[in-house]
Amino acid sequence: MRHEAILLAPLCASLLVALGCRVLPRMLAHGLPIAAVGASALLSTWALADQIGGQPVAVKLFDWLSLGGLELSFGLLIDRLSALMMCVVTWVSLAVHVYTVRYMRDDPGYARFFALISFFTAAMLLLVMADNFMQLFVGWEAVGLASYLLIGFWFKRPSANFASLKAFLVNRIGDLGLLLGIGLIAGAAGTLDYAEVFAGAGPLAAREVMVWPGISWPALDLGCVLLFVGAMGKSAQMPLHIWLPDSMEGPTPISALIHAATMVTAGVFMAARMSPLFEHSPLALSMVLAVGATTALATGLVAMVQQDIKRVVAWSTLSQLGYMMAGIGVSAYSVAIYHLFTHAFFKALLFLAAGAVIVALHHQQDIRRMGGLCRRMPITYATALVGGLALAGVPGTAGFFSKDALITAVSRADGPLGAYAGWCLLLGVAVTAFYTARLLLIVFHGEPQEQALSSASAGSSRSSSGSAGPASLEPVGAWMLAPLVFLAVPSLLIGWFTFSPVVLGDYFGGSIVNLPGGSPGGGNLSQGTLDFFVHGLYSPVFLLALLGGAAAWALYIWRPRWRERAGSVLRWPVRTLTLGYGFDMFVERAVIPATRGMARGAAEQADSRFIDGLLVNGLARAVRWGSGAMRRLQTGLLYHYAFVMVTAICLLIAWVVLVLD
Amino acid sequence: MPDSGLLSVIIWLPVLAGLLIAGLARSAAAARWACLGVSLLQWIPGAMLWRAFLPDGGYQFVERHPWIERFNVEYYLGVDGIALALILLTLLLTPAAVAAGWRAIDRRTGLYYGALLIQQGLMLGVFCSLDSLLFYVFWEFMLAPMFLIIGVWGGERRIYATVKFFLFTFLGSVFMLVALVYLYLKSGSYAIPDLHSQPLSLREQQWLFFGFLAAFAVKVPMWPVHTWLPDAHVEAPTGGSVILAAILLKMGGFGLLRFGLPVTPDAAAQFAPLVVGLSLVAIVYIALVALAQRDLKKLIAYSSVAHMGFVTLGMFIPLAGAGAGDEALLALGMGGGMLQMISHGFISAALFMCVGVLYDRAHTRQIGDFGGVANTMPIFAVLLVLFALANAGLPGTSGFIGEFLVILAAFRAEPLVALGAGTILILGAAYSLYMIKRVVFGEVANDKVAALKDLDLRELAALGSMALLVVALGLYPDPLVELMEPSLDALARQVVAGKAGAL
Amino acid sequence: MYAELSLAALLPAVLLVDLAAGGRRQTLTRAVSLAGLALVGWAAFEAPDGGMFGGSFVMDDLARLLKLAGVLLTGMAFAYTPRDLKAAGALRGEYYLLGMFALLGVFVTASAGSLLTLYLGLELLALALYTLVALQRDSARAAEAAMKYFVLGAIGSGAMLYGISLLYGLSGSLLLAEVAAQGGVGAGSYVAAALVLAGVAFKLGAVPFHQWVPDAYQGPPLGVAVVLATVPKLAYFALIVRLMVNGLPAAQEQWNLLLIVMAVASLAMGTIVAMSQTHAARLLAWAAIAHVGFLLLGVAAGGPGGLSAALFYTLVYILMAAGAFGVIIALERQNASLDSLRGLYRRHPGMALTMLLIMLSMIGIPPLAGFLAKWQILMALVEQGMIALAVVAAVFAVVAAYYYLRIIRLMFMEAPAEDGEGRVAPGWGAGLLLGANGLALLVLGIWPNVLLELCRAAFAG
Amino acid sequence: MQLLVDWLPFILFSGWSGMLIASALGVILARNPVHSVLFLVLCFVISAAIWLLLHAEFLAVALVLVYVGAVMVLLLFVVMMLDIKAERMREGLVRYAPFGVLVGLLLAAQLASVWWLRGSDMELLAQPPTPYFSEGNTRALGELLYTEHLYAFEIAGYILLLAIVGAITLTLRRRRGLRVQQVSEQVAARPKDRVRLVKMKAERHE
Amino acid sequence: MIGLAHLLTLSAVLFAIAVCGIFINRRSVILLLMCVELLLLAVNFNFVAFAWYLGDLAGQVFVFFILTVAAAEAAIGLAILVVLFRNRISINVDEFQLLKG
Repeated sequence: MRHEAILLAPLCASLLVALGCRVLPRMLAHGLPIAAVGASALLSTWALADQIGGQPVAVKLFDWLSLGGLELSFGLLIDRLSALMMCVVTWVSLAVHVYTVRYMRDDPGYARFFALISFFTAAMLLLVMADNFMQLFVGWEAVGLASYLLIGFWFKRPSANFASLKAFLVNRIGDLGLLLGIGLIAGAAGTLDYAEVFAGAGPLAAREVMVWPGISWPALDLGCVLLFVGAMGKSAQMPLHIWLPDSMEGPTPISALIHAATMVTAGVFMAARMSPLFEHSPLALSMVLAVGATTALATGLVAMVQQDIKRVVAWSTLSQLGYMMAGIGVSAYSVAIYHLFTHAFFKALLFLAAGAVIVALHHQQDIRRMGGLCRRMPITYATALVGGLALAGVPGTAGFFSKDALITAVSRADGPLGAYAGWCLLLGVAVTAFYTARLLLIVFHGEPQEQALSSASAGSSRSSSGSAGPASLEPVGAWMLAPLVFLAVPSLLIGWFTFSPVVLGDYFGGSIVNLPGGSPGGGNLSQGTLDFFVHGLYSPVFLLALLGGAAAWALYIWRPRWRERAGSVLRWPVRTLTLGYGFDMFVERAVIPATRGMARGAAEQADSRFIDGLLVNGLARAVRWGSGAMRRLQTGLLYHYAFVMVTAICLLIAWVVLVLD
Repeated sequence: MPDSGLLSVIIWLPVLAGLLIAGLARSAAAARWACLGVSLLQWIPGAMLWRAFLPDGGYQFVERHPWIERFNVEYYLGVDGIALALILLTLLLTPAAVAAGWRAIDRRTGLYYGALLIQQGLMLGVFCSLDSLLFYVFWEFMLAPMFLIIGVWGGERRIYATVKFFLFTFLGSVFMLVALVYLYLKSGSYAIPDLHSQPLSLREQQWLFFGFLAAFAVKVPMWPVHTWLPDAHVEAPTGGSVILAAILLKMGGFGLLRFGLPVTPDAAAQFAPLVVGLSLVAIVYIALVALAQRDLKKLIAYSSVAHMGFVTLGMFIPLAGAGAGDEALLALGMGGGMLQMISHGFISAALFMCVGVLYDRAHTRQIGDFGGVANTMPIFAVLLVLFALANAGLPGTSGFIGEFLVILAAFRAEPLVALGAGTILILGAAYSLYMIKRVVFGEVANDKVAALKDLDLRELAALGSMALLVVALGLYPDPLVELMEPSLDALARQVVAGKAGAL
Repeated sequence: MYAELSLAALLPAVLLVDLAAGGRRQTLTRAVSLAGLALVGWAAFEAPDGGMFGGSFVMDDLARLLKLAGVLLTGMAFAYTPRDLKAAGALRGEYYLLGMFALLGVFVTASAGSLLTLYLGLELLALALYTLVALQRDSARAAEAAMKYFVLGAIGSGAMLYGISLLYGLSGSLLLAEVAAQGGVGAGSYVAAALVLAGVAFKLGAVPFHQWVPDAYQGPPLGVAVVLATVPKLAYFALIVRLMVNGLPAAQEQWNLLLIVMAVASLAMGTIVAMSQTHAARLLAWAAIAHVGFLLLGVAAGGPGGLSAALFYTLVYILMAAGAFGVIIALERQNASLDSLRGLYRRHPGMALTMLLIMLSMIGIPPLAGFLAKWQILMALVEQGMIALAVVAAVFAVVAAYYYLRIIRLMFMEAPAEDGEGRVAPGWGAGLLLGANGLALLVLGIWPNVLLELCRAAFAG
Repeated sequence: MQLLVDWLPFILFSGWSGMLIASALGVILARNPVHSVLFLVLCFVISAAIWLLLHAEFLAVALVLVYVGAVMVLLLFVVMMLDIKAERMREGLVRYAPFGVLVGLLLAAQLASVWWLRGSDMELLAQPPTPYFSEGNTRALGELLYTEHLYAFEIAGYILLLAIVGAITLTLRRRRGLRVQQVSEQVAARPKDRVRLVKMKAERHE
Repeated sequence: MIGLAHLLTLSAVLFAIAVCGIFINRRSVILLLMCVELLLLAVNFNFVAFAWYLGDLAGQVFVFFILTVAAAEAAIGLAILVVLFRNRISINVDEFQLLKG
């Protein structure tokens, strides 16, 4: 029952708050979800504790349907992988819940927001705890729904509506892949239950699927590629990444929870979950590696030039997701999941800190109008610094352990693809350090942009104008700072406790499968945590990170003029990056108009004019015209009638005499 | 099973009540309440049917009396799981249709509500008939009340729309009549079970199949004989649209399961690629068409065509391609089609009711006339978003199940077809949510929207219960599937066995 | 013979009553006629089977059924018409008298056993009808219609008579049974068959001998048209059965082909031209041509099945036509344009619902009798392997629905015209009868067994 | 001589047939309708003569008496009463004549061909006529008429009755133009019905 | 000798002339009626000829009735013509065209 409670608590809280969003007092509107998620978090931790050294637990919920030999049901599978994910989800969610109390204080949709994030938590848990593909898909889509509704939370804003629609539709492209992958598995394996499918993975690998009369493909190659397409959508891998930066239109807690810590990592989780299948498909793994590595570097580069505080973090999220995927691509599932784990904390932390800054500056998001906040928001600064260090992978932080392990794992991959991926990730480190440092330096150091601040405050509710000064900073409050601190701790320290069992040890046990002879997992990366840390201090990775950070310091603090020069020299590259390689432009200028044109053509030309106008109504018109024409044969003149009659008689006689006889 | 007479009650009670209401109801309120009362009263025999039904794949509650003795036509009723599911759908949705016209129908209310009830009785008759001529009787007579409902209480171009509707469907069904006559002369009986067991050569089956297809394709409607549907929907009053979309369209799919597949299984298998192709066109092309619509009702109507494409796809894809001959796959596909039909019944009914709600208030259905409805009608907005998402096939709503199963079946039979069908995932979401974006979200667009009032209790009850049904079915379809499964399995066995070999 | 005798006795009686009543009180004439008709109906029902006058008079199930229907339809027509004729200034006792002359013609034809009696019956019927059409003496339209009908009718019966003379010559007897036994194959027989067929087609109004039909329906007052549209069809059905089917079995293959061509042409032309009509009677006339096409297909299919289907079709059709004319008569418009049906539901719901039933039956919507009629024809065709013909017939039935729907549409979906002629009061008698007429279509559709058996029995022997 | 006696009927027949055809053509081609009627009368008379050759004496007499004596006279009467303009009647004759003649010729040829070329299956054509009565034609006919064909005879009676009723119904009428004194109306007349005083505005003369 | 074929041919010629007359006489109803009379004459010829060759008086009986009916028909026809004339003051066929279409 306690396993079901993990899922049901946030779900019920969400329903209650949703139904009572008009009448519930504020206390209950946030109290219920926080309590529920808190309970869920504690229970998850309990489940995790059980799992360490325990056996996976399977809980059957109810039969969904059974038809045509296919039996589908809802059930929970709690093993080490899902327990870890559950903890990540619930704890980050809890932090975000608490944070939201302050962040959304003045919003009219306060209760609605809580209902939605609780719903999201439940949906995410459903996804994570699924014991079959169908339920995975249900959760998959449910988190997509939550994401859609939350990105478009401020439904009055056209940009938010656009972003939510975009997010949903791009995700759906991935979902199509996932659904087809599930279809393939259902067809090939005859079941959608994880345990049965994974148990039959070996025979499955030998099967082929006919995609076109005469053309067959290995079932698992196709299946895993399709599943990965699904992961690409949800985890925003290139080229399906375009929705994630725009999703920043949603409130910041959402960006932290959904678009950084949990939902976007569902693809990585799913790939890890499917490790028994992916292991049989080198083709799919290669694809994962290529896409992941490319995404890691390319999106990181874009983050370097972003001016919106949330977008910087968003692009960085994309980059980190690319890292994780690359890890999957070399079969280092445990490392990828470990990066997911640490990333959840420090990226959520960064987002929440960014949110605090945004609130403090009266919803100003442009970093060019920020600066010198380190003294005025010390706690925020400190926690953001922790997050930044972890993101940059400074040895000792949680991010260091996971990222370094990942890079090491990938660098061991062989072949040209492996080399390419290794270089991408390595360069990515410098890039990461650069944009992280840039962000922190601009926002917290640098020159305070008083003018911007005052103009922002003039627009806000306060009436004081002119020299607003330091006093005009919106107080942030303990509700927001507490989660920051709460997340900063694991961001800084958790690597020390978990690295050894999760990456070096065999924490995941049977929940992740590595075929012998395949690419290496995490097992032989290092002797121990401390050893890894020390090793990290001397590795080129750290050096590159330092280089990146130094470059940012040089360009933004030490010699700002170099920046202008660099900007003019590198105008085109910068412009390309600013545009995000033009993916959005392509969609807006080509895909959408083309679809519209096709739709309009289909609706107005093909359907209305051709089928309905020409065929259907045309036939009717023809008959009516014929009616008029034949009607005129009836002239009303007797001799015409007689003429017709007599002619007909003659014809009849002629017919019988000449033809019949 | 003894002759319980329950099916007769369920068919004739609304017909008689409808006649009485049309003839006697003096005031609008009396007509409304009487109609609602009868449609709710119908739930009692409906519930009895449901409770007493044993899912064993056979026909139950059989009533069999001679009717036209000369031609061996019988008054022969009975239901299997497939029919019962659709009967329950009809019973559930009729009160919603009644509620939908509660205030909008202000002229000749007696006739309207009478026609509505008669319509219900006739539709139930179609589902209950086990004699093909009796089936045809109900099938055709159904046109008359609908013709009046659209034509008398419809919009601007109601007459064009209703005549088109009538002629289109009538044209299709006369071919079925000829096919039935042929079968009668061949087998000496109009009883559907006899037709099922009548051996036929492949050549005969081909012709007969096209006879049936002509009737059912129009009703489904399949591309390219779908153009009556948008017109009929746009012009029909809300209650008419609800009936039309939610139940009337299901007749086509039901007919294919009753006649097209089991009577002419070999021809069905042979022409399955054709039907699959048409279904794919319906799904992809019509979804695109829906994307370009500016009228809410038209959009939903086109989306109906696209979704019904899934029904035909589910029924025929298992017969085509690699999966041909697999009974389980066929049961899966047909089950997917059935679930899609039932779910589409709820969703399209709810969407049309939503449009009705807007139309009652603003007297326009143009998407461009709305915007920011969520500001003034928050509850309505929530429900509309829910239904739109269900229409887009979101898991957890009923819209998902059918599409999911059909895509599973399609992938097993022909992966590329599944890919084509799967585009509905994207396009369906595109047109549903694009509509939502333009209607529900954003700032209040104009004074009209500013003046909108949120749902009243009646509308909330109707839409809310639909929402509950949509979600309940989506989360827990098992009871419904269990109801149908034995019948689907039996049907699948029969179809796969074929009958040309028997000659 | 009972029926003929009683009707023959009734005729002079009515004539005398009408004379005695001074031509003013037609109600008396009408009452006597209706009472007399009841007796005639009873007599027709009671008449025993058998032949008389050396076989030139036969009484069988077919004749009995047709006579009963004839009495019933004549009575209905009499009940529907007076207001209309009165308005047209043509209500005189002769109307009833001529109607009953026509009925006598139907009787004679229905019971005809020889070429001679057949011819005489037809002529009796035709002359009565010519006169009826011209009855409204001060109407140019009526006179024109009568003239056209008369001249064309004379040509038609001349042609048929020429064929009959050849039949006589080839078989050496006037008795139909002998004709059938002796009549052989060969050019002479075929020519005879073709000419006879031309005459039959003219009577029924099949294309290309249809052109008199719309004019003759539209010209006279509706009260005349209703007689024209209903009662004679019974005689013509007897004609085609007795003369063509029973009389020329040897050449059936040949004339059947011609019959099919004419049937399809009628179906097509009647249906299509009816679409663009604006006058109610004229529309019904073109529709009648289409119905005749359907009916002839049943005859062409042949056999007991086809013929009984055709008979059923005939009976149901005249019932529908009588009802449709009855409703239009009840509207009391001088110019029975379709617009006079506008908004009928609001003016008189009962009348509109009756018309609705009739129109649905004409379309062939089950379970109305019109459907059963069409369905049987289709069955007969398919049974003979003429599936393509069945499909063609069915498709034209759909096209035909268009103009029947237009009538329904006018009644239910349009507002009444604003000329203040809103009131419709058919009178309680005619109103009830009309309602019964409409309901009869439904009842016949739901409980068709008796009529089906009667129709089948007529061709059982 | 015997030859002449044998061939006399045929010679007569041939001659009369020619005249018959000629006068039939006259009927349809004559410019004046009165002439047409007269040609028709001639047709009937010649036909009666031919019928005599065929031993149909009663019918020949009846044709002349009934047809020529009654029907044709009626026709003539109507033609003259209706006063038809001869010139107008012939309009279009020339235009349609070729087609009409063509159709007529074809029709005649077809029918004749049946008897001459395709009549092999009709033994009747080859047989000599059968003498069918011993006593008078009229008597035989009468016996037949009042026994076997009594029914038909009665019907014919009703047809004639119908013709009487019909003709009277259609043509009998009270003449509308007739001026009859209506005393009651005269008595009931009131001044204000007869005289109306109208006040008119004086018109300005331009 | 007079063969049956001769007689039938004569009747056929009369029939053809009547038809031809119907074709070419487009103006006058009276002429149409006269053509019909010719038609009936052709029919009568057939009957008389057949009766003679069959040795069966029934043909002559038929002719008797045809004559009777034709008389009745003429009466009615002429009555209609008179009615028409009263209404239209013309019997020119192309002048009555009230009913058409």
